[in-house]
Formats: sequence, C-alpha cells, structure tokens
Amino acid sequence: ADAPVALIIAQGGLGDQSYNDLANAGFERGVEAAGLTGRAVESKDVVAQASDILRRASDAGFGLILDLEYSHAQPIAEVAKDYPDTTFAIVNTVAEGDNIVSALFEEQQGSYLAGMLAALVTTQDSIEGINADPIIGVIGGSKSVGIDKFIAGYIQGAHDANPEVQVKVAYSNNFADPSLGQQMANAMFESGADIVYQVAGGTGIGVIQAAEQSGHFAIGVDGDQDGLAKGHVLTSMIKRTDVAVENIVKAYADGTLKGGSVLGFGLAEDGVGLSPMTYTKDLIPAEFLAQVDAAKAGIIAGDIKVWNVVDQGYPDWMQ
Amino acid sequence: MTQSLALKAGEARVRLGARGITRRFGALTANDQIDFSARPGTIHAIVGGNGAGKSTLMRILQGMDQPDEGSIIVNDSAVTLSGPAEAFRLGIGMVHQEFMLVNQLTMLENLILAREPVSSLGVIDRAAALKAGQDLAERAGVTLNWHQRVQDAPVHARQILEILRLLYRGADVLILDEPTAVLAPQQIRDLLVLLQRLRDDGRTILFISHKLGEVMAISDDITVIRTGRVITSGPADETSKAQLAVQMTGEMVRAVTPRRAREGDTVLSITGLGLTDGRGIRRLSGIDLSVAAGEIVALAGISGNGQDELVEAITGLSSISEGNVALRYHDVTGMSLHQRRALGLAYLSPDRAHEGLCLEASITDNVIAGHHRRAEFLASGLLRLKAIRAHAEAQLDRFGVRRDSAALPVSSLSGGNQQRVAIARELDGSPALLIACQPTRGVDIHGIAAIHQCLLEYRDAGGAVLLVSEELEEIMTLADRITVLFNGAVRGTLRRGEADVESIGRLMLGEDA
Amino acid sequence: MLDNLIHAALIMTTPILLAALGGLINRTGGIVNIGLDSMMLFGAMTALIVAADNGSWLLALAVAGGTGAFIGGLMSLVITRLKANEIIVGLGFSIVATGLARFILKSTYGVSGTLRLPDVTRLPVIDIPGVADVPVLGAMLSGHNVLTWFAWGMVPAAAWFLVRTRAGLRLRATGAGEKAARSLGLRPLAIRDASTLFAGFMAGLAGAYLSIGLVGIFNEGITAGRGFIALAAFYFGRNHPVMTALGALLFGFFDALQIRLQGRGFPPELVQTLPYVMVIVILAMLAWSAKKRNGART
Amino acid sequence: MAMPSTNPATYTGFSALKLIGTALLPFALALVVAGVVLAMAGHNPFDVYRLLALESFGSSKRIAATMAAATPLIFTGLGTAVAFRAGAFNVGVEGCVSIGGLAAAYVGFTFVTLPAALLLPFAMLAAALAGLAWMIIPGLLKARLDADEVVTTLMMNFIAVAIATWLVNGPLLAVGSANSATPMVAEAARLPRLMRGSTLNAGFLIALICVLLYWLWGKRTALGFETRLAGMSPRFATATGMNVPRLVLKMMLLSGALGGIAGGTHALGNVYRYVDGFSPGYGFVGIAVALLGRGNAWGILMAAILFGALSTSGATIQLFSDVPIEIVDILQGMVMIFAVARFGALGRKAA
Ligand SMILES: Nc1ncnc2c1ncn2[C@@H]1O[C@H](COP(=O)(O)OP(=O)(O)OP(=O)(O)O)[C@@H](O)[C@H]1O
Ligand SMILES: Nc1ncnc2c1ncn2[C@@H]1O[C@H](COP(=O)(O)OP(=O)(O)OP(=O)(O)O)[C@@H](O)[C@H]1O
Ligand SMILES: [Mg+2]
Ligand SMILES: [Mg+2]
Repeated sequence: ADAPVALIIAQGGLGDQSYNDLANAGFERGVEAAGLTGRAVESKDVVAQASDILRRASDAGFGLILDLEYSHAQPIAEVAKDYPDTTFAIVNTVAEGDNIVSALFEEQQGSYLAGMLAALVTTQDSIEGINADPIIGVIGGSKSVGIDKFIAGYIQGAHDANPEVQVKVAYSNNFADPSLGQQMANAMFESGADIVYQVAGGTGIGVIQAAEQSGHFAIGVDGDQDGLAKGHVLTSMIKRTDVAVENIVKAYADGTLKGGSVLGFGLAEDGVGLSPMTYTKDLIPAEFLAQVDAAKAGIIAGDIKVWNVVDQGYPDWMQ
Repeated sequence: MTQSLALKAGEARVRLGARGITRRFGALTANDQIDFSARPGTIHAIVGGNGAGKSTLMRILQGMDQPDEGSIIVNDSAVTLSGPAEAFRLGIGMVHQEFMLVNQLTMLENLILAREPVSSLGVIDRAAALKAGQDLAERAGVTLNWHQRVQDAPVHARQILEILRLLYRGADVLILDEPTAVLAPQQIRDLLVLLQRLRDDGRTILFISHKLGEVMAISDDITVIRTGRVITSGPADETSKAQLAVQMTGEMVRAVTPRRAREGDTVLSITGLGLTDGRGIRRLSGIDLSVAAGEIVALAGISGNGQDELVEAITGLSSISEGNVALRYHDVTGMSLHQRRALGLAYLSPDRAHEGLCLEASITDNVIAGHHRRAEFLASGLLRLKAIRAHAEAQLDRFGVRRDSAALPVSSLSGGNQQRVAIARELDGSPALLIACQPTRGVDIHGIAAIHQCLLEYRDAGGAVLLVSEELEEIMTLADRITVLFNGAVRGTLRRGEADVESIGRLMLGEDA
Repeated sequence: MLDNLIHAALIMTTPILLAALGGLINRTGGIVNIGLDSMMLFGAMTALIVAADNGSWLLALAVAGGTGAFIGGLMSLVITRLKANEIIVGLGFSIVATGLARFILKSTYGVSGTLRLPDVTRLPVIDIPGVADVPVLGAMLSGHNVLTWFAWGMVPAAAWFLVRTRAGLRLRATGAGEKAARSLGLRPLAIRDASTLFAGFMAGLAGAYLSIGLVGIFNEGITAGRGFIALAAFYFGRNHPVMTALGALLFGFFDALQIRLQGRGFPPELVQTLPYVMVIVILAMLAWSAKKRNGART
Repeated sequence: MAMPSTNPATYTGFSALKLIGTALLPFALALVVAGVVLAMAGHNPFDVYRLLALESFGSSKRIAATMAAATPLIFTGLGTAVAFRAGAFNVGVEGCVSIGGLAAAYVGFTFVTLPAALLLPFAMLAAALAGLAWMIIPGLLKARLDADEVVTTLMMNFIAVAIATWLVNGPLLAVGSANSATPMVAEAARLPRLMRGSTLNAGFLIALICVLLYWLWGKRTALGFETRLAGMSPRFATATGMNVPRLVLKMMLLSGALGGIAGGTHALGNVYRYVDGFSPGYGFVGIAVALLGRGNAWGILMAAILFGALSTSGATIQLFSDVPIEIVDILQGMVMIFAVARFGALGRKAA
C-alpha cells in the first residue's frame, strides 16, 4: 500500500522521553524505509478528540492509522467499522475489529529481569555506590495499572532473586517534573536504597540525575538510557515501541499487515529486554548476568510466569 | 520654590483664573464660558447649586481635566495644564470632594508620598518626615496622629491631612472642593481659622461650599455659578447671604414650614443597648431611645461619640453586646438588615461613595436597589425593566436629580445630585422608620430645603425619622426631640422649644444642658 | 531522617519562594502576575544554555533573571499600556511560553522535550564546616546553594524595601491607590512595569535554580506549575514577605514530607494532596482568627 | 477579594457586535505575530491559516467537531463568569469538571438497569451536585471568613485531580484496563449524538440553553441584579438589604454546579467514562473564555467556539502539514493576549 500513514501521539505528547518519543522515532524510520508519507498528530485534548481525529484521517485517505493513546480502544473500534478500507493499529491495548491491529508489550517480563539484577547487585557493597542493605526502589509516574504492570514484574523478579530484598515503591503522579523525580530518588537513597528503577518519563530523568549526583544507581526505562549517566544507570528496561511501530508500518507498506491480529512483544519477540549495559557490565559480577539470562530463558520457555497486573489484577504481595 | 512663587504671586494681579472655559459631557454643558479671577493672598469662594459645575471647573484648574474651550490664567498669563503635576509646578494644589488619599498607608506616608525626604540610596528619613509633619501641624495649629492608617483616621483628620500635604508640597494656591461638607460644627470653625491663617501667610485659596454662612464669614471675593455659567463675581462685602441664595438657585428658597407633629405609636424602641468591640473597647453603653410614628428624633453629638455605632446597631450592620432593638414591636435584635428592611426600616448612609451608592452602577440601578423584588417589578420571576425604568425616572424627577441619562453610572452625577439619588431610593415605598444620616451633606440650599421638605412630609404622613446630623441648624429646624450622645451614652434629651444651640452644644461637650 | 526532611523541604521551597517574592512585589504594585511560570520556564532554559557553553554560573543567573525580566516587561506593557486583562495575558504568556520553549528546543537543538548539555556549571553549594554535621542546624544552614541563601535573604530585604524605602512606599501607593498616586504626579504605570520586571527577574532565577541548581538539565515540564504554586504562596501571605515565605515553606515542607510518607500504607495520590490541604486549613484558621479580631462588622 | 481585573463593572452592557468589533483587530494582530513565528519556522503562514480555517469550519463534519470541542468550554466559561459577577475570583471550576465527570460516569456505569429516561437525568444531576459540593468549602470560606478564594480554589483543583486519579485506579477501576479508567457508561446514560460520525452531542444544546439562561439571569432576574451589585460594591449591596455572603456562596456553588455539568456532559456525551486526561484544563480555558467574553453571554459563547476551533483544527492540520502543535499553542496564546489588549488605550493618556 502507498496511501499515507498517520501516528496519533498519546497523552504526554512528544518530548516525554519515553513512550511517545520512542514510537515516533520508529514511525519515522518506518515511513522513511517504506518511502511513504507519514504524519504524527499531537492533540492537547487527545482523549476527547479520538474519533474526530481518527475519522478525519480516514476521510482524508490515510491508509494506516497508528494510535498510541490507550484510551482510544473503544473509539477506534467504533470508527474502524465505518472505514473498512482503512487499517488501524493501536498499541498497549487490544481493540476488536478485523481492520484493527493491536500490539501488546510484556513489560512485566523485562521488568522482572531488571528487578532480579537489582536485587542481586544491591548487596554487593564491593561495588562503589552499593551498600550491603538489601534495599532497592522503584518510582512510577502514576499510580495506575499500566505502570504497576512494570512495578509488579520488578518486585517479583527481585524477590525471586533474593526474598530478603525490600523494594521501596513511590509514585510521582507527574511524568514531566525532573526535580520531583530527583527529590524522590534522593529520599530513597537516604533510606538505604542504592538502585532505583524509574518508570516515570521526564520525571525519571531526575531519578537518573539523582543517581549520578549521589553516586548510586538508577535503572532506565523504554529506551536505552544507560548513556544518560554513564556508569550510574545499572541497566535500562528497553521496551521496543519503536521496533513495533516500525514493523507495523513496514508490514503495511508491503501488504503483509493482517487486520484483526494481536502482535505480542515480549522477551521472546525481543519486544522487551535489558539494555546491553555498555557502561556497567564490567562492574556486575558475571554470575549475576548469567542468572538473569537464565531467568530470561525460563520466562521464554514458560517455566517462569511473570505476574501481569493488567490481565490478572493485583497480586496479594502488592497492595 | 514656595519663595519664588510667593514673590511672583505678590506681583501678579490674578494668581489663578479662567477665561471662557467650557466643558461638555455629551449633551450636558457642565462649564459654559466661565470667567473669574482669584487675587493673590485672598480667599475666593465659588458657590453654586448641585451640578452647577464647580467641581468640574476646579478639576480643570488643577489640570485633572482639559477644557473644551477657553484658557486658564496663572499669574496674569494664559497657560495650558497637561496634568496635576504641571499645575503643581505652578503652585496650584487641590483637595477633592473625594479624598485623594491612599487608605492603606499611614497619615505620615500619605503626607510625604512623592516628596519623600530620603537619605542616601533612597531610604526614607523617617525622622525628617515626622518633623516636617509636626512642624506643619504646629504652624496650622492642629494635632494629628501621624502613624495612624488613613482608613482608621476620622474624616476631619483626613481633610486636614489633604491640606497640610498641599502645603508640604509647596502649593500656595489651594483649591478646596466642599471641605466643610463632611465636618462637624466646631471642626468647621477650626478649619475656617486654619484657612484664614493660610490666607494671611499670603496663600490664595479657592473655596467651594454650599454653606453661605461660612462663605460670607471668610471669603474676600465670591463667584456664583449656576448651571455652568457665572452669574456674578465680586467682593464679598458687596453681597449678602440672601442675595447669593437667589443668584444660586434662580428662585427664592421656600422657607421650611414645620407642621405640628402628631405622635403615633412607637416605631423604634431601643433598651439598654451596649456594645463592646472586637478590641474590647466600650463603644456604646446603656442606651435607651425610642422614635414614634410622626416624629423626628435627632441624634446630635460630636462625631466619634457613638453615632455611627448606634446606627449600625439599629440597622443590624453590626451585632451588639447587650440590650435589644425593637421595630414596630418586633424584637429585631440579631435580625439582618434585609429582614429589618422587610419590617419597614430605611437607611440613608452617611458614606455616600461606598455605602449609600454603588458608583459604578447606573443611576437607575441605584434608585431601584432593594426595591427590585417588589411585585410590581417582577413578572413571573423576571424583572420588568420597563416598569423599573419608568419608576426610577419618576423618583429622579420627584427629587429633582439633574442628570444626563439615568443609564449613566451614578458617578457621573455631581455630589449633591448623588445624595438625592440615595434619598430617592430610601424614601421610596413607605418605610415606617427612616434612619437619615447626614441627609444634606454636600447638598445646596435649594436641595437642602427640598430634602427637608421631604423629611417633614414623610413625618407628617406618619413616618418616623431618626436624624443623625452634624448640622445643628438642620437639627433645630427639623427635630421634634433631640438626643445628644457623648462617649457612647445618652447625655440628655431636649424637646423642640426647650432646645437651643447653646444647651445642645453644652451637652455635646459632656456638660449639663 | 529529620535532617533529610528539612534539607529537602528547603530545596523544594527555594524556587517557589523566589517566584513568590517577585509576585508579591508585583502584586503590591497592582498587578497579579499569572505569567510567573512562563518566566520561570525560560529562566530555566537560558540558565542551562549559558551555564553549559560559557561556564559561569553567575552569568547564567544574570541571563536567566534577565530573560525572565524581559518576558515580564513584555507582559507588563501589554497590561499597563494596552489595558489588557492581567489574568488572560498571564495565561496567554504561559501557553505561548510552553509552545515557544518546545519550538526552540526542536529548531535549535533538534531535541524534543528535554535539553541535556555537556559539562553544565552547577550553582555552587555552600557547606559550612562546623555547622554541617550539627543535627538539625546543619540541614537547615549547610549544603544549600547560593540561590537558596539569596531567596531567604530577600525575605527581610523585601519587607525592609516596602516599608523603609522611597521606591517601596511609592510601589505600595501605586497598588493601593492608583488615582491618588497619579494625582500626586507619580507615574503608576511605569512603577508597575518596574515591579513586573522584578517579578520576572525573580521567576527567572527560580527557573535557573531548577535547571542548573537541582537537576542539571532542562525539561519542558521542569517548572511543573510551580509558578502557580508561587501565586498561591503570595496570595496566602497577603503581600507580607514573611507570611509569603511561610506559605512557600508550607508547600516545600509538605512536598518533602509526602515523598517520605509514601509506601506507608496511605494511597500516594492522597498523600500528595497534603501540601494543598494544609494550605487551605491554615488559610481558614488565619481568616477565622482575623474575623474574630475585627469583631462582628459584616 | 476579587482581583481588580475581574471587576464586574467591565461586564455591564457589552453587545455581541461590539465584541466582534473590539476582537477583530487584536485577532488580526495575533495572526500577524504568530505568522512571523511560522515564517521563521519555514511554514507559509497563509497556507497554515487557510488550513486552520478549513479544519475548523470547512465542512459540516469539521464544524461539528469545533462545536463539540467548544461544548465543555461554554460550561466552564459560564461557570467562571457567574462567580466573577459576585466578585469571587473562582479558579476552581477545573476541579469541578473532574469531580462532576467522575460522578456522572459512576452513575452511568453503576445503575445500568435504569431506563434512559431516568439514568441520564440522574447522571447529569449527580455531576451537577458533585461540582456544587466541591465548591462548598471554598464557597463557605470565602463567604463567611473572606478567605482568599484564589488560593483555596486553586488548591481544590489539585486535590480534585488527585482524588479522581485515586478513585479511577482503585475503587472505580475497570477490570482489564491498563490505565486509570472507569468502565464505559451504559448506552442508556449516553447523551444522543447530534450527527452521525461526529462527537457533537446533545451536551452542546444544553450548553446553548445555559448561555440563554445566563443571559436571562444577568439581565432579567432579581438574583442576577443583586449579584451584579454585590460584585461591584458589597457594602452598598449589604446596605440595601442584600445578604452578600449568601449571594457569594450561592454563586460559588452555581459556578461549581456548572463545572460539574461540564464534566457530566463530557463524560456522558463524548468520552463515555472517566479516564486519565479527562479534562486537559477545560476549567482554566474557561477563565480565559469568561474574561475574553467580558462576562457577556454571547461573548462567552463566541470565545468558547474560538478556542474550540483552535483546539480541534490544531490537531487535525497536522495531518496535512508538518506544522507542529506548539505553533498552535503560540497562536492560541497570542490570540488570548491580543484579544484583551485595548489598542485604543494607547492614544489617550490615562486620566
Ligand atoms: N464625568 C462626567 N460625565 C458626565 N457628566 C458629568 C461628569 N462629571 C460631571 N458631570 C456633570 O456635570 C455637571 C456638573 O458637575 P459638577 O460635579 O461640576 O457639579 P458641582 O457644582 O460640583 O455640584 P456639587 O455641588 O453637587 O458637587 C453635573 O450635571 C454632572 O452630572
Ligand atoms: N427586596 C430585596 N432587596 C434586596 N435584596 C434582597 C431582596 N430580597 C432578597 N434579597 C437578597 O437576594 C438573595 C435571595 O435570597 P431571598 O431572600 O430572595 O431568598 P431566596 O428565595 O432563597 O433567594 P433566591 O430567590 O435567590 O433563591 C438574598 O441575598 C437576599 O438577601
Ligand atoms: Mg544495598
Ligand atoms: Mg462638586
């Protein structure tokens, strides 16, 4: 197909240092490669304008409309019925419709590995900036199921690695306030944590800054953030939204995109996973890395079931 | 600065004057070819009825407002004033009918504002400031609490402050717009003395007043303005009160004819009323007072002796500590003003600008406010605007309010006409009791007569009036009984006939009648 | 624990305090500055840029303050000379600023949302040798950067300025009685503009505190509405510097506290409302006592 | 204490025509300034403006989209304006939108067995009451203690959002939902669409009715009359027998109710539930709408439509040009700034 493609940016907009920016990057690569015209659409009122934007794009002859906004699941299903010749795609949730493609990520799986690594490292006080206390932390951008999906996986991974580990959880309720993220991270470091996982977009940047300035460690999210504070980002839980979007665009271009399908992006598909740890792998004892790789294999093989808050609700060990 | 001006003033024949000044507001010509000349070192009175155009002219002479035609004369030569600042450079300063003070600042801060004595790096030299203030006060023979906030200061103190500030800033021409309107008798006496002193120091004073007595008493020259035109202008000793009155109003003022008061049953009765304010100060104590239908009871007293507090207690604007207030045998203690009004109370506030009127609102709104829920103005829950407008116009005509259009903001009216609007509202309907505070403040003799007539007619129709006034003359003319307050307590009550200025004056000073 | 709390509280307070003092002066002069947030935002951005390629934090502060003042000046002129409604203009400036900031990041630095520059000179932190390890006192006095000290120094300074100086008196007069001030030959509009320049300057510094004082990067959300919290602070303080500082401190303290109260059972969203709830409560108590003092006059 | 700028005096007699007149020049200027920015960014301003116009009013669908976007702003504009009239600078309508929306959604997905004839009014009522209730505290504090409403209402906004977020994450969370969102409301609770394939719904009609009622209230009712006077001069209003604290409280509550209705119509007519990002600041834009409209009923309507147009076309023009959203921000801000500037003021010197 060669009709133009559109990408609808989710809440938080471009510049969120995570989801939207990453997806947009993949989108641009995709249209570039396929030689299509692609348009990214931001809206201040994206929730309410769902069907207005979707219909406008369809009427204007866009062939593929990629939607990053979670809350558009229902509107997109409704709109898709009226535009059978247009293909729709939605990320992070499933929408019914035989001209709709859904892409789901198993963030909990990647987070599990991050949690495991953190739990293993946090007692290695031989490493500069690590203390002996089995305390690690995680900061979520909002108290919501979508974020707790990460956090639950992280906690589960940590406990499977070391039942003694205490995981401090906090929420910033703001995805774009680095100073707040920094203060929250500092508060965690003060109380004994030495590794803090950030799932908070722009606020998370402050978490990484705090790790660098206090000589402790952060764990990045979405993209490979290891480079943001070399040697102080233990690893990043990479969520390949960019890859997903890029692939969908390419598949659309060469006509292999099947409506009604649900694409899963877990460890198996390399849709999520840990960063190569360019600046930290030398610090981390090899057996830890091996242990993490083993866990990864276990999850892929299905021996390890990682809790998915979205499908299963909250586990009793997390309330 | 003062020096040189004084010299120039000495040489000049006309210190400040006008030649053919005209100012129009839409259809209305407030000033029409005004000519007059104030000689240096004299007090020049400008008299005229409400809306004659006095304030407008003064605003022009001080550069606050620009004339449409004509020119201003300063030291014998025509000038144009871009603004008050320039007027000041020529030594001309004005005290407005509405004070130009910053209420949140202290008296001293207001005095020095824009002419602050400062030490290095702009720090105010408070000592110098205080000294300057005290010297001025001393020279003027007055005492002021310099550290009081203006909003807490009594009105005559503000008045004096305005004048001292002009002196402080080196003005030698003082324009005073109805300075005595808001003052109590002996405060007026003090002020007149002050003005004469200033004149004898060589200053030139433009003095506006409706009180022909004081005008005759202190002015050297008098200019009479009527409906924007100069009627006569000349030496004071060539005219008389009566003649001025005629010239001002065009017709002879009907002398008020008090009819016999027929006492009806009690409308207002206050028993053992006492008030201790938030700071624990005793404001009122043991006040018993009653007003019957068909009589006018006057509340006399030097301002600050509890009149305001008592009025607020009767109207329900503030709650009281002990005692009760009954309206037509209903105990209204603790009722809201709204409820008391429903029982037939009407209240004419002494503070025209902030309480008696809503200056930003239209004249009609001001006349109708409070009556707007009458059945005749409401049709199925909606206001009947036509009926309201018609009613307002009728009221305005009845009280002779000189206006351009009733849709204009009431602030566009002259001081006296504003007062008439307030009275028109309060005497509307047939209230059982009217609390009339300073009803003729800032009103010309013609208007005064008219207002007095209204009050008497209202009384003779069986209305009850509690008159709070600082005009002894007014009290003598109207009151059937006179109650004098001193230190928040009733000092004595006199009936018409047994009361004379002296006895009342003694009671006001806390002595025996 | 307590030390960390105090230290964090002061850190969270500083940007609010800086902007609030500016807004206070502005409001005393008669303009309610809704645009503080926009001035903060640009202060934060320019500070980072200067601190990165020039390397002098002093210059960075100067430029940040200058930028804030410049935006303030523009806003003031629209309000005083074009008689525009201060609230809308303030909101308008905030909206334009966010757009413009993103726009500049994209067009000049080709980044979206966050600007991170190599070797940014940070604001120097002042550690006081002896005091540093004294329990509470150390947390209060030591380990804060120059702007924190400046901000608290400005509290008495502002109070003194308003009461004791000629400029302060004229400023108060302009705000409280424009007509009177004009009739005395003062130039209220010019005085207002000056006060807005100052407000902009302070807000610019507040922004600089966030970018080169705290995080060391710029992000389009870096102010996180602190300009509006500052607004609440000087309203809270009813134009008294000390009370305003107290208001700012309230926000800072309870913000630092809520971070530490998280993960102790209470739902985080509710814990986060603590600063706002406390402000309402205290405001109500103040109003109540004031009402009692002034007696029953309705 | 109300801010000087909100002095309701500026609200008296302002004909719609006159408003267009005074808004036209500033609007043009805003376009010019934003045009410069556009040009600097390498866009052709005229093309962009043509696009904006087309995307706002170019077709019946686009007009519908514009009106849909304007709907919540009309309510919040009116809500803000009634409080201003009484001299209360209420910036808390934003919070009421969230609370009201949440209440409507709750009723809408909880009492699903009720017939539409009951459920819809019930849900709307819940929204209005929730918004009203949200203003009780600041209303009382303002009316009885004269506590500064700017601070209290601003704080209430933060609290409202926090509480709403908490509720949609815990108690009211839809199962299997990956973000903070309630379940969808029952069909019976939904406001009917006015046009196929558009989000324009009966809420817009309700908004128009409210505009009419607001106009009537201000011009023709005793309460409106009293409110205006009380806003201009509380002392005068009190002296003529009005119960000013009570009026202020009433208007604060009414303001809250309108905010609640804004949320209610938005939840029942457009989003069909409460979800994160439910209100992108409708309440704050409402302040601008009220002030831009000079508190005049028709002025408010037009201002709301203007902002609605910018909001919806600002999004869709990105489908046809690479104009980034921030250009729309800049344009919207400029329009606000210039629309309140009185260029006439430049000439005469302040007297
Ligand atoms: N700004 C204005 N707009 C419209 N009309 C005005 C304005 N100012 C004054 N007027 C009208 O001009 C006339 C003269 O007003 P002015 O205040 O000069 O009278 P005055 O002599 O001072 O009366 P008073 O003794 O009651 O103060 C009045 O009819 C008044 O209504
Ligand atoms: N005749 C009047 N004059 C002035 N104010 C009035 C008058 N009647 C009522 N008010 C004031 O108008 C407001 C409306 O209250 P009212 O006493 O009419 O009871 P209400 O019927 O509950 O009011 P509403 O009709 O607004 O519900 C109150 O502030 C009241 O004090
Ligand atoms: Mg450890
Ligand atoms: Mg006059």
